[in-house]
Amino acid sequence: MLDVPMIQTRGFRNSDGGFQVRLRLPYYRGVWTNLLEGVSLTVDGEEYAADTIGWTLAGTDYTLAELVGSDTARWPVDVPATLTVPRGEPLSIGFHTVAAELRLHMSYIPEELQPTIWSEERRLVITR
Amino acid sequence: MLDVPMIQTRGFRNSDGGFQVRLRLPYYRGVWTNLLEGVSLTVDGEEYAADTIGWTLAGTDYTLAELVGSDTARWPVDVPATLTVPRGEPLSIGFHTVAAELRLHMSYIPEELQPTIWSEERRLVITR
Amino acid sequence: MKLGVSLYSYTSEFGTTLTLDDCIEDVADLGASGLEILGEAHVENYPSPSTAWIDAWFARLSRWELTPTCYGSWVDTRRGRRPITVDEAVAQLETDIRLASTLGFAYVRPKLGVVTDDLEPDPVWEPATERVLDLAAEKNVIICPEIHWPSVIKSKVVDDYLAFIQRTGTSHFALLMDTGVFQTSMHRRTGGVASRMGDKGGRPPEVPVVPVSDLEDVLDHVCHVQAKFYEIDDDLQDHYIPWKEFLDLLTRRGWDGWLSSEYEGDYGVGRASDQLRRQHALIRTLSDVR
Amino acid sequence: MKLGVSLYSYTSEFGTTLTLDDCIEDVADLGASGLEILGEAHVENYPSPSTAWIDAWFARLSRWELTPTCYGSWVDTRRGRRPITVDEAVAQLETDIRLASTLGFAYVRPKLGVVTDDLEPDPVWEPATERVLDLAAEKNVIICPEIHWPSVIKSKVVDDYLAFIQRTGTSHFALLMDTGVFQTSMHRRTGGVASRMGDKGGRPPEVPVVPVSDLEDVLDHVCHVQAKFYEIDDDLQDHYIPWKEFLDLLTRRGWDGWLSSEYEGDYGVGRASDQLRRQHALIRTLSDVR
Ligand SMILES: [Mn+2]
Ligand SMILES: [Mn+2]
Repeated sequence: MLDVPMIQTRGFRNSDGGFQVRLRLPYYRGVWTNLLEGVSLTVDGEEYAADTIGWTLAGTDYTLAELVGSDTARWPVDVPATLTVPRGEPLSIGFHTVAAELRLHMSYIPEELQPTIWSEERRLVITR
Repeated sequence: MLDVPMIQTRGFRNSDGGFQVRLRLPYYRGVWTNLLEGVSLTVDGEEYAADTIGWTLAGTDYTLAELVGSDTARWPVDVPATLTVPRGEPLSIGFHTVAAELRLHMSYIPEELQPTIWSEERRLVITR
Repeated sequence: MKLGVSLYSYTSEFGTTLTLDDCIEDVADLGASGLEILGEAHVENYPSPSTAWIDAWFARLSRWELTPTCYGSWVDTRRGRRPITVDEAVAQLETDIRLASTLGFAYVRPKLGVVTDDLEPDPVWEPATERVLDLAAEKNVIICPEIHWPSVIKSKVVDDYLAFIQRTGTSHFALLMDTGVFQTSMHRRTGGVASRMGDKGGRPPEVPVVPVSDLEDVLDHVCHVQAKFYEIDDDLQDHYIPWKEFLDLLTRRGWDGWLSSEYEGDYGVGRASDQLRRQHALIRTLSDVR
Repeated sequence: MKLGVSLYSYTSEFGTTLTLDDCIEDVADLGASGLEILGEAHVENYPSPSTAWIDAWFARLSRWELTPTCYGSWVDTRRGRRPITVDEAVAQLETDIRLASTLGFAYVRPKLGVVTDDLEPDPVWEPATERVLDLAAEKNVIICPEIHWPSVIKSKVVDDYLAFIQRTGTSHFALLMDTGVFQTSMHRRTGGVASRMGDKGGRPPEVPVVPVSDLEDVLDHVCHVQAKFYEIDDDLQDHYIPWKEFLDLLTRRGWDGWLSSEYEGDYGVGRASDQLRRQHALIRTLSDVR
């Protein structure tokens, strides 16, 4: 089962050359990934732009451009996305404030109300 | 998945000759049922004694005496018990206040602190 | 009338506190006999579920004695930020009609992209729908766009749909009525992940209250009702949707389709299950449903 | 020292918001390498799991690179409201030793029933344990009763256990140290289903603070540590368990077993996962663990 928040407790960790954070899709259905506009992150006040963040969906790695360019890739509502963020130094052991903004285009909502933006901030722990 | 409360939302309903309510075991492990002292219920102020209530565990029906007399029956922590309560009239459509007290004997706690008693009250709906 | 539940009701609990099995068990447990799903949410590996998943689907229907009612689909008209073509819309509709039919559904609700601020559907809807009518007939499903707030009944959109039925003579296209259209006041959903619609300062439209009587003229073309609701209070009252008036009209007219509950109230663990039971208790005290 | 987690930590979330898979994934995700379970809680169809379940167990260990550490068992000495016999205690111990060994565990912690207000274990413990020592040797597990609050280290119970080791010369019996013994103040757990211990007005004992230094004399016989904790605050401080003193002692003595986290703080969805991460971050900043 996933966490109720968009930003998942599981998956926040240092990785080779950066860190990772996992999101669930807070929408009511899965989506074709060419409806995505991306996710931007802020960790401890440091911003990471949407187009610098790598995606992993169900074991497959993508860039944001690849997801937006694909006619077949999907982000299911019950499958979390792992975001991989390049960073010079690993995050320190202890608390970090993690904020995420997810932007998704909704065809059935008029253009002037685009995109739908979900935003959330959590305080998560790096253990090592 | 089960509800977090002991008294489950699913399973509260009228049945032949009475009604049913479902409980999860709020303990940290499953138990041999001969550690049970029983469950008493109060619905809208009307009390139902532990020895009048039928049990169903994983599809098998028991009386409380059968559960206490068994050397092999178990109540797993992730399997809810369905309690069947005889009642002359079906419960009316709408809200009902359901209270349960579960009593369980703990061998590793001194006799004078027996049994451990979990108690909970919820307001649940009968739909038909 | 028959009572069902749409799994849309469990949004934010599906996958977090409830599995698909749990949701379906909950629908049966609360006494409903009809089951509605969203293809893109609830079908594992959409649009290509495994045969094992399909077998499990039918095993659940049989175990819980549930009838598949409506399958919600989408025609996303601005994928990749460009307008959809008729061929692409046809392909999406065909995918969902085939999948819905495989899973035993009688109704397919395509949610169409819009092209104007007042929610006019993308004009591809008409040629694309016309091209899949034969498939709908072959698969024995009815395609039913949804009349959903902030759309209203007396509108060009609905007139166009009725003209389409008239012109084609089809019996495989009808209307889905979402009871949110009749809301007498606006509910502001709380809980869940905070969201907003754009950063351009746009606001959802102001919509007049739609009288239930507006339903009279179109009811013969309504094949399915999504019984949208927001909150039933602790006295079993709904202050948003006029259920008595609505149910009395359906009863008087002898309408005999499914009322499929769509809970869209505040988020919170366990809220959907509780609110759905409240709504079904309320509906059963107000009308004679099966 | 190596860091692990006991699935006890997820009590009230296991089966409600987390599956067994989720709990085990969480343990790996937070960076632990050891996995402790409670046989009667986490083994499906205990005491007779299917071979499919056992296969899935080893698949999880392999996928998440986790080592099974300790298997918690119980010898319920007043089942059916009568005292247990030695034969019955032996049968229960054998059941759990065999199952623990099948699942790859190195340690079996039997929780024994008590016969006095000051928690003296039922005297069956000694003859029953003696009778299963050969099985423990054959199955390569160490039986380790738990020193758990309100028991203390300098006590007849611990003296009796050490005398047993001395007398039998066994290498398959040792002590499990629960760090709750060293609590410097009492935590009152909140949330969850309300419970009370009996209606006879009995109260749990008042227990003096146990200095960490009491561990010195028995540490050579401690095979496993349950790193019990109640709350790590928003500054990553624990106001209940003196971790620095405890970890410094283990480090100085070169103790090289598992610290297996047992979260026993307030109930609440998501609390265990968060608190376990806080504790592991704290322990890793205070000591050199693998
Ligand atoms: Mn609807
Ligand atoms: Mn312990």
